[in-house]
Amino acid sequence: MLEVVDLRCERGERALFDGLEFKLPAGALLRVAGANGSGKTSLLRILCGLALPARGDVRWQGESIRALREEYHRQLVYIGHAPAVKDELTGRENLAVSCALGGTPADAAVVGAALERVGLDGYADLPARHLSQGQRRRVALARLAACEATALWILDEPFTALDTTAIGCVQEMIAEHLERGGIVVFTSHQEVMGASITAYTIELGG
Amino acid sequence: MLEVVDLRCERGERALFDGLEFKLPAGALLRVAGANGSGKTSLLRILCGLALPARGDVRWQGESIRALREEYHRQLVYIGHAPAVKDELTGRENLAVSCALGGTPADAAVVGAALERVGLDGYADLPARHLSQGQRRRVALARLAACEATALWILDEPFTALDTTAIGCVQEMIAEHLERGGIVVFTSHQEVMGASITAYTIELGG
Amino acid sequence: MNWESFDAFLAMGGYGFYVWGSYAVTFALIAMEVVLLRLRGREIMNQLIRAERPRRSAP
Amino acid sequence: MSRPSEAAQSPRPSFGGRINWFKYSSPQSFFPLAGAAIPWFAAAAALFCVAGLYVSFFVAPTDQQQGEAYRIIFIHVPAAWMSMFIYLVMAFWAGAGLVFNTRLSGMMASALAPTGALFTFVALWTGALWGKPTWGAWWVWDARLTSELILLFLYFGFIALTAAIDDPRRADRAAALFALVGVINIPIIYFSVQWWNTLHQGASVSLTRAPTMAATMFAGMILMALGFWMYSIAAAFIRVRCIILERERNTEWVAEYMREQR
Amino acid sequence: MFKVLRVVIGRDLLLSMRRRADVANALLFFILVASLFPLGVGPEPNLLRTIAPGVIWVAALLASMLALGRMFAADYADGALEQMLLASAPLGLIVIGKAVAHWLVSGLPLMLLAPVLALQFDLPIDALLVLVASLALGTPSLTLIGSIGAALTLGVRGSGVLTSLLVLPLYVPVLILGTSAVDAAAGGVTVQAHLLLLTAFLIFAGAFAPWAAAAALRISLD
Amino acid sequence: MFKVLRVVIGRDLLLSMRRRADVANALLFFILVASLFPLGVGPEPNLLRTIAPGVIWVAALLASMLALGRMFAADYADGALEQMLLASAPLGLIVIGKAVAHWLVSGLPLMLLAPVLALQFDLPIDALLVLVASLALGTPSLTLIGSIGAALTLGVRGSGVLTSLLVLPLYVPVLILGTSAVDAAAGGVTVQAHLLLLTAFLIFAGAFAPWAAAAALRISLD
Ligand code: HEM
Ligand SMILES: Nc1ncnc2c1ncn2[C@@H]1O[C@H](COP(=O)(O)OP(=O)(O)OP(=O)(O)O)[C@@H](O)[C@H]1O
Ligand SMILES: Nc1ncnc2c1ncn2[C@@H]1O[C@H](COP(=O)(O)OP(=O)(O)OP(=O)(O)O)[C@@H](O)[C@H]1O
Ligand SMILES: [Mg+2]
Ligand SMILES: [Mg+2]
Repeated sequence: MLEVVDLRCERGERALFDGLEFKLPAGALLRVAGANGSGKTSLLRILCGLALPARGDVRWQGESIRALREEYHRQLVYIGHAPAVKDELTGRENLAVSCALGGTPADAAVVGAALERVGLDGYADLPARHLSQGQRRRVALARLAACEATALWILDEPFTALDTTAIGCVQEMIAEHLERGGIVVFTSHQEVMGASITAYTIELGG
Repeated sequence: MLEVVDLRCERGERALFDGLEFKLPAGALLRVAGANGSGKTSLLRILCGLALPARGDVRWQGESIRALREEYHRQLVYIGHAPAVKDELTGRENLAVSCALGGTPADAAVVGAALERVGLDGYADLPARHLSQGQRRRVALARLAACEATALWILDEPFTALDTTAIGCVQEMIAEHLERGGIVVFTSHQEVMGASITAYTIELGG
Repeated sequence: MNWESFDAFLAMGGYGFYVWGSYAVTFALIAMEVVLLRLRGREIMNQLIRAERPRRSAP
Repeated sequence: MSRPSEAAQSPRPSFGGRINWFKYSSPQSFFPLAGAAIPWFAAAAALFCVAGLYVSFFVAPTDQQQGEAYRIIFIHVPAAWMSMFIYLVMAFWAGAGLVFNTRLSGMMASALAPTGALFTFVALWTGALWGKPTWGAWWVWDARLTSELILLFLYFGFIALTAAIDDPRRADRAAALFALVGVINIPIIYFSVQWWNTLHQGASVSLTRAPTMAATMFAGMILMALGFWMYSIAAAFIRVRCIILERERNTEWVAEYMREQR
Repeated sequence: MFKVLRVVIGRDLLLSMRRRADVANALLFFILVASLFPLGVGPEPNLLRTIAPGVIWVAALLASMLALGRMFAADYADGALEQMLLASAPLGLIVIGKAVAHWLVSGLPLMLLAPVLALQFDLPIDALLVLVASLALGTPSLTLIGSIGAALTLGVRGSGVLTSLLVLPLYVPVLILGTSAVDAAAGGVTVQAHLLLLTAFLIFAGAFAPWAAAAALRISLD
Repeated sequence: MFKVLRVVIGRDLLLSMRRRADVANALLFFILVASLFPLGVGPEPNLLRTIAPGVIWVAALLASMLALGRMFAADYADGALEQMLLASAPLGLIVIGKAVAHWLVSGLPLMLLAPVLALQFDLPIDALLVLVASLALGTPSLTLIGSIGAALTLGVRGSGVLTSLLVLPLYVPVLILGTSAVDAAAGGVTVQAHLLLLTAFLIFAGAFAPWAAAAALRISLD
């Protein structure tokens, strides 16, 4: 369970949001919406523990994530604006490394299957440098397929730069994850998740 | 009039497209569609003259763009994947510089109006480093408002990272430009231009 | 003929180290280049053969 | 090297008759041609080198001042000549590649570079081994030695640049530009002994004057130089064939060639 | 046309102003190298005086070489360079603008700082003047030549070091001319020939390097 | 836990392997810098022998300082560093891994190459051995200390100058100890004290620098 208590974020001299509170039980999907610059990315980085809030706290299973640290990280997948894909490594190597770093090592079979899942079968052994914008994003997103056991997914605009096939694939992975009892927090400017899944929505800014 | 003759593009060892031909008269809108990695960005870069095609030619008003060079550049606005927004400069400065480089210097009033048009009134004097992803894209797109007189617009995924208000604003600018007799080429994964405007579509890849 | 004996030939009037050092290194380098070229040629041929095999069996 | 920016962009010009040169400027037609020529050049290289070695050791007399140490001249000078000559040829191909946008030119340039670097190193090495007994030092920082060392670094730069860029077409064009920029070093090497007074020997072979050295010495140097020259051509051809195969591995004609090989 | 040149220079100077720390860094590096030497070599005054011109020139060369990384890389990464290729003025002109701005923030301060450092080594006054003159003529050449290397290695893995590899061979003549000018001045010999050669080199580089760099940029961005 | 360490080292070595040019070029840079000094200073052999330890050590220091740029910058730009902050092992451990990999490709080859360069300066054999030993102890310290500076310069907040100033005072003792060890060896004096001090410095740096660098990374990425 992810819980946010009285969260306040300041950027520059403005407060982006204040007194934000929510609780996400297992199997919950949260969409963070809001205009450009309303603080979506800032919120997600606070949820991960990458940024410190001006006030308030983020709790995972009742404990503050600042106390949990690595234990929290092991149950978290964060995919940010920057895809964290190394140009020099192949898709396969990129995925294996990022899984191992995250604490859920994936063997060759899992990695291969994950890349196939996001439609990169033919490109798994190409250095990422030779991939197009959308293909690189797919490499990053393949981690979702490889780390299914990780409880919490935090995704910053996961659908950017993807074509419709890939968007469908990501939607599917999210739906499956929710069924498994996982928690997903994501931002998106479009209503892409379809009506079949009920998502909580936070509208930031205003 | 933008004309493409027998165009072939190779990347690595694969041909992305071959024998591509089209003519765009004044007032035409072309959407380049295709899956991730199908060569949309590559095509746009060739249209601008940034990349050399493996074969074929791009002609503007009947002359090869390689002969026209700066003369062609003066009639062209290209907005690529990378927004070309300098972190250290404010939105205002960024816009003024990019207009001046493009050969259509814009005075303070024009710049201010353009930034207001894309909804950045409050942020015009903030260094771009402090802007969110979508706001930075808006700074880049403000150039469209400032360079209305430029005949040809080439836009690579102009709607990425924008919220719905901003998407509406860009659509409006494109529609106005077409009415003025301008030509617009853009890529997008979504059908965003609405039904009111008929767009030619090229589907790359297969 | 300049040399009285083979030893004199090797000694090079006391400059044997310098003279033979020059010649030996030169021809060793040339030999090395030839060998490296051989290896490179063989490597690419092998790769091509490997790449060809599946293509043959396909149809 | 005037305005390569324009040259780089200009399309391949179509010459009137359109029969001759560009036929052999395609890797596909050059590949068998080079293959056929290699044995001849290799044989010539061996022949000239053997003859040159014979002259250097058994015909040329001992030098009064330097004793036998002078026999290094028979490799030093030909290697120094080749180091500069190969660079010029390489730059020529590079320039041709930029102007005509032919694929083979870039391949030729990158095929020549390692051999050029080798001869540059040999010139430096033999020079150093010669310097110790004659000047009493392995190395001095005089103009000719320094500019020859710069030549070695230019070769390294060329090779490193080609290796660092993965897109072969872009690599060729970038390296070509670099090679052209570096060409100014060649006249500096050649004339350095005239422009600055240095320890190093001036030119003793020139077209305008009669050779000042013994005819046999001159003959030995020429023979060795010819041998190195032929060797360079053979090595460059072998290497360019490798490069062609590596780059065109997915083309139809290479598949055809592989089928013929069986 | 020259409007664009002005815009480019203005823009680059403004950018440097905004990240002053960067500029200061290059200077600091220069000071650092020149001051590390006495530390590494030992404090003997005669020795220091002998090596002073060499050390200061090498420090200047290294500092200006490191600054090269700033010339195009940032603009390349954020797409601004693409826009310059599509600008309404010839690319060579834009390169000139960038080189001028770059020299103003990396070469000029270095040149002004050099005499202070040279004092540390106890160089005589006329040698000081010649040092400044040689740097004034030499550092622009370094920037111009360096622009070619920086342009060629854009987007290449490990570009920083590759740039130095490409550029250093061409820097060497400038270094030799510069130091030998100062040495000559310290020895009381006439230095005109050296400075003339440096000028010739500068003119040559100014005439050709921008166009070569422009061609290199086109190649790198293809 | 140590699995993550192994993964990080493996990953960084693999990355360096893929951009071999980078590693080779760092070495070439070292060679070039060490060869430039004789150019600047002049060819006199005695003078060269005197300044040799200083030159080689300064060249090594510069080369390893420049290589620092590679340590975090690329990972920062493409978001990989964020992922490391969210890794399942303490950040300090990951920094250790990155420092080890970094030293293996930037410090080690440098250390192996130094004797060859020293020959160019005509250093005696025992001085050569001490040179290698001092580099073996000194360069890891440089890498470790440098990692703090590299981490601080990543963010907008860390001013470049400030960090150089912060790192430099810690670099200087290493430089002085290193060169004076070689000088002592060349002069036939015992060098044990110098090398012991270098070792102590290394242990100290190894114990504290990774955690300082980890803290700096957290600040830079906030
Ligand atoms: C590492 C040191 C040396 C280097 C890099 C070097 C470089 C060169 C080069 C580039 C040339 C060809 C230039 C031309 O054809 O005009 C050359 C020619 C020559 N070198 Fe050296 N050299 C070195 C050391 C020596 C030494 C120690 C000697 C003899 C004492 C020597 C004697 C000669 C002679 C006699 C020629 C032929 C000049 C001619 O006849 O044209 N060199 N060297
Ligand atoms: N530098 C390069 N070297 C080799 N191949 C490349 C290079 N850049 C791109 N490619 C290849 O070219 C293809 C097309 O790339 P491009 O960026 O044009 O795709 P795109 O249609 O814009 O895709 P996206 O929708 O993901 O942006 C990709 O498959 C990619 O692998
Ligand atoms: N480093 C910073 N310093 C100061 N202000 C910042 C900084 N980063 C972001 N901001 C400000 O914080 C606000 C929120 O930024 P954030 O990136 O969270 O927006 P977002 O909701 O993700 O927007 P988008 O949809 O455009 O990605 C923006 O208005 C921006 O101006
Ligand atoms: Mg955001
Ligand atoms: Mg694209």
